[in-house]
Amino acid sequence: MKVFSNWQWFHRLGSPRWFYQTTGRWLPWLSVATLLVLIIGLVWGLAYAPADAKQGNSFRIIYIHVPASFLALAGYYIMAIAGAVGLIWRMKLSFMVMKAAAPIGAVLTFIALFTGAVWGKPTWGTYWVWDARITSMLILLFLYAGVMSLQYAYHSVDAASKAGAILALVGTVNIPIIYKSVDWWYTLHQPATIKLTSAPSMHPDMFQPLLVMILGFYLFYALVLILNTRSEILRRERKTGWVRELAQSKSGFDARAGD
Amino acid sequence: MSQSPLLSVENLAFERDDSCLFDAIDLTVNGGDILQIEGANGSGKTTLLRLLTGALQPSAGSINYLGCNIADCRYDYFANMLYIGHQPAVKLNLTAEENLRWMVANAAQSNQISISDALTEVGLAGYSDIPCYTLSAGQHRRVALARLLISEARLWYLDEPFTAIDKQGVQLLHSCLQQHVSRGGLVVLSTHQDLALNNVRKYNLLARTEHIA
Amino acid sequence: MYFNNLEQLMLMGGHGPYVWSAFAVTIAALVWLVLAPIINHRALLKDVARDLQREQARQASTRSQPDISEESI
Amino acid sequence: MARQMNSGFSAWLRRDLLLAYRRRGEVASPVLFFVMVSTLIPLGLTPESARLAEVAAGMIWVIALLATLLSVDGLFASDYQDGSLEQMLLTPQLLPLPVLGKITAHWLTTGLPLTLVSPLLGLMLSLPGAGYIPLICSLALGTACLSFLGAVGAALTVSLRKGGLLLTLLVMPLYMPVVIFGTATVNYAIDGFNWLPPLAILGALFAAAVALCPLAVAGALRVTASN
Repeated sequence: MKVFSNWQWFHRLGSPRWFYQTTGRWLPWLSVATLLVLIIGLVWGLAYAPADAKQGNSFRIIYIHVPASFLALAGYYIMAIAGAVGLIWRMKLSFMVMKAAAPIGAVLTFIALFTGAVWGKPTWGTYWVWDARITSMLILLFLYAGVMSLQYAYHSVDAASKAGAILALVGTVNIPIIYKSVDWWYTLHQPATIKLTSAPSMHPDMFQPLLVMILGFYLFYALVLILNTRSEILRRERKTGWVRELAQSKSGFDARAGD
Repeated sequence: MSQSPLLSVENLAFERDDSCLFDAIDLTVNGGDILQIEGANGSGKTTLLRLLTGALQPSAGSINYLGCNIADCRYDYFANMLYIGHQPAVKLNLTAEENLRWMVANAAQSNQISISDALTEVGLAGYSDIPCYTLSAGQHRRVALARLLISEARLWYLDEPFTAIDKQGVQLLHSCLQQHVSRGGLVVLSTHQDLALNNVRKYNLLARTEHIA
Repeated sequence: MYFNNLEQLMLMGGHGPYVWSAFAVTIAALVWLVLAPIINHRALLKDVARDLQREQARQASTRSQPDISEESI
Repeated sequence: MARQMNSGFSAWLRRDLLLAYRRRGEVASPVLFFVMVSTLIPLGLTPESARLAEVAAGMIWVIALLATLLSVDGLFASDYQDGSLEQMLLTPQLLPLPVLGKITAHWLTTGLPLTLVSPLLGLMLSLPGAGYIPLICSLALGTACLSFLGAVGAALTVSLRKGGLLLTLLVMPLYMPVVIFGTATVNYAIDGFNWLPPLAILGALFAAAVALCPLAVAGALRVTASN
């Protein structure tokens, strides 16, 4: 029986192997840069930035809450775009990127929710407050959960990727509607108190660490997306020749020892 | 006959989750041909048929109807095609007549003979106005076969059409195929039984070879 | 530094527990997000390497009989 | 050509309505669910009509949503089992047309009865008088939106064994804007405001759903063919 592991036509544009090797070279630089930027941002925000007049030091949570919220939302769009590219050009690599992006976005959304809740305690006295942003973040978490659980429910991996991509696209169309309607609903019931995460005209000393943290989170997202995609590539391509050679060289076991 | 064949398959390949079911399949089927697809279970007979109907998209290669890729001439191809799968697509709560009326409207084909004549032809004369849940599986099959008599589609794709029908039904199906082919139609079917028809082209999916029965 | 000494940094005027717990959980989540794929990556490579060893062992033991490839479609 | 174009839509609409007519009893189940769950509210909260009036609009809307969600699960399930879904994929017409027919049939057999029964529930939950007309208008439009959005979830989970729970997870976030504006329409009327703006937004959501959901459903059904 002919083993079909290495015919070339299977790898069309953006072959997973090419992605695996090129990103392999980026990883060391990217991880150093991410670590550096995150540490600078954290130290700057925690220790050196002035405290907020009204909220005191608890406002420092903004340095992780806002970047996490940005990345959670941006992550959903990145996932949906990867799914769309996979659907249109039927490219396996972009389906793998989509599958890798889902859990990252979900964890970032959880971080945004958790830090928002902890931040709510000193400012409003309760952990959970139905603030417009936090409610929209909660719905975003459900959207992520939907895409992830749909992908694990299918037997065939191709059908799972296509279904996940369609749901991600439907979600993308709905996110602006959800955000606007939750805002509208929030202002309907609540006179416009301060929004938790609207960046008031912040003092530059407070605002600069926030920008550094946002940059740090974007670098972090790229790093983790690459890591996740690479391991997804290995899982999907474990039967192909190049993965076997890689496994051999990595494990240092010489194939000919068996003869 | 027009210069390009009624149905031509070029270098067709299909992979499911990185395991390749089959590749490099080339076929040319003209009007008047009956092509029987052979192969062990799991060799992809149903998958090939569903690729031909356009329900599945091939990983490589193309399927052409009268020379144009089926993705481009969607309406003409589908209007001239009839597919009967493993299940007869019969709604149990509807009567046989209602089922057929819906199927014909769905396939948008003008019909040759009326629904009731077709039902009497397939031996369901007295059963046409009672709900299908009272009928047997074989009779459900006959409702699906009645579609063959009604439809004017030139391409027939039949997946194991002989399952669950009795001897008389088998003869009826043979005569249908014979008439259809003599009118210049084309049949691609997958079955394990030997067809009692002459010059049936047999195509073995695994060996990719073809021989005349 | 905004705070005069380390002790004030920890207390943060009473908001310390909230701020530090939020940061601790976030950093833990971020570290897990990085570690999970790395561990997964290594485990996959080891698994593929073990597949290879199993195949070689099987081929070595069945050299006399005809080669039955396990990858029948 | 035009005759063929809408024959896909009308063929499937007529067939599904005929199917629903054959099993008339089943049309009553979402309505029964709607009424029964509504009787839970006073038992759970308070029989006192003043407090019930506050929650009446929101409760009726949420329960109508749940009733639609339960019934949307079976939209494609029976067709998938007996093979007629395969035939739907092979119609010469564009796939969104038969899908549109099926969703319209589903709305006529579930959304419309819920809308017609809702004034009765308004009485039971002591909904203020001003709220009845907006309730009927918002439910009529809203349940249609719910049917279209639910169809997307149903198409994505039709080939899965235990798709029901997953369908809820997929579709609930999409339902939230519809509930917000539906309930706001009724509450605006009760508070004496002009209740047309929220209804207009609900109409806009419905228009978007009619335009986009059949495409998503068609894409999702093609995926089930290859599962």
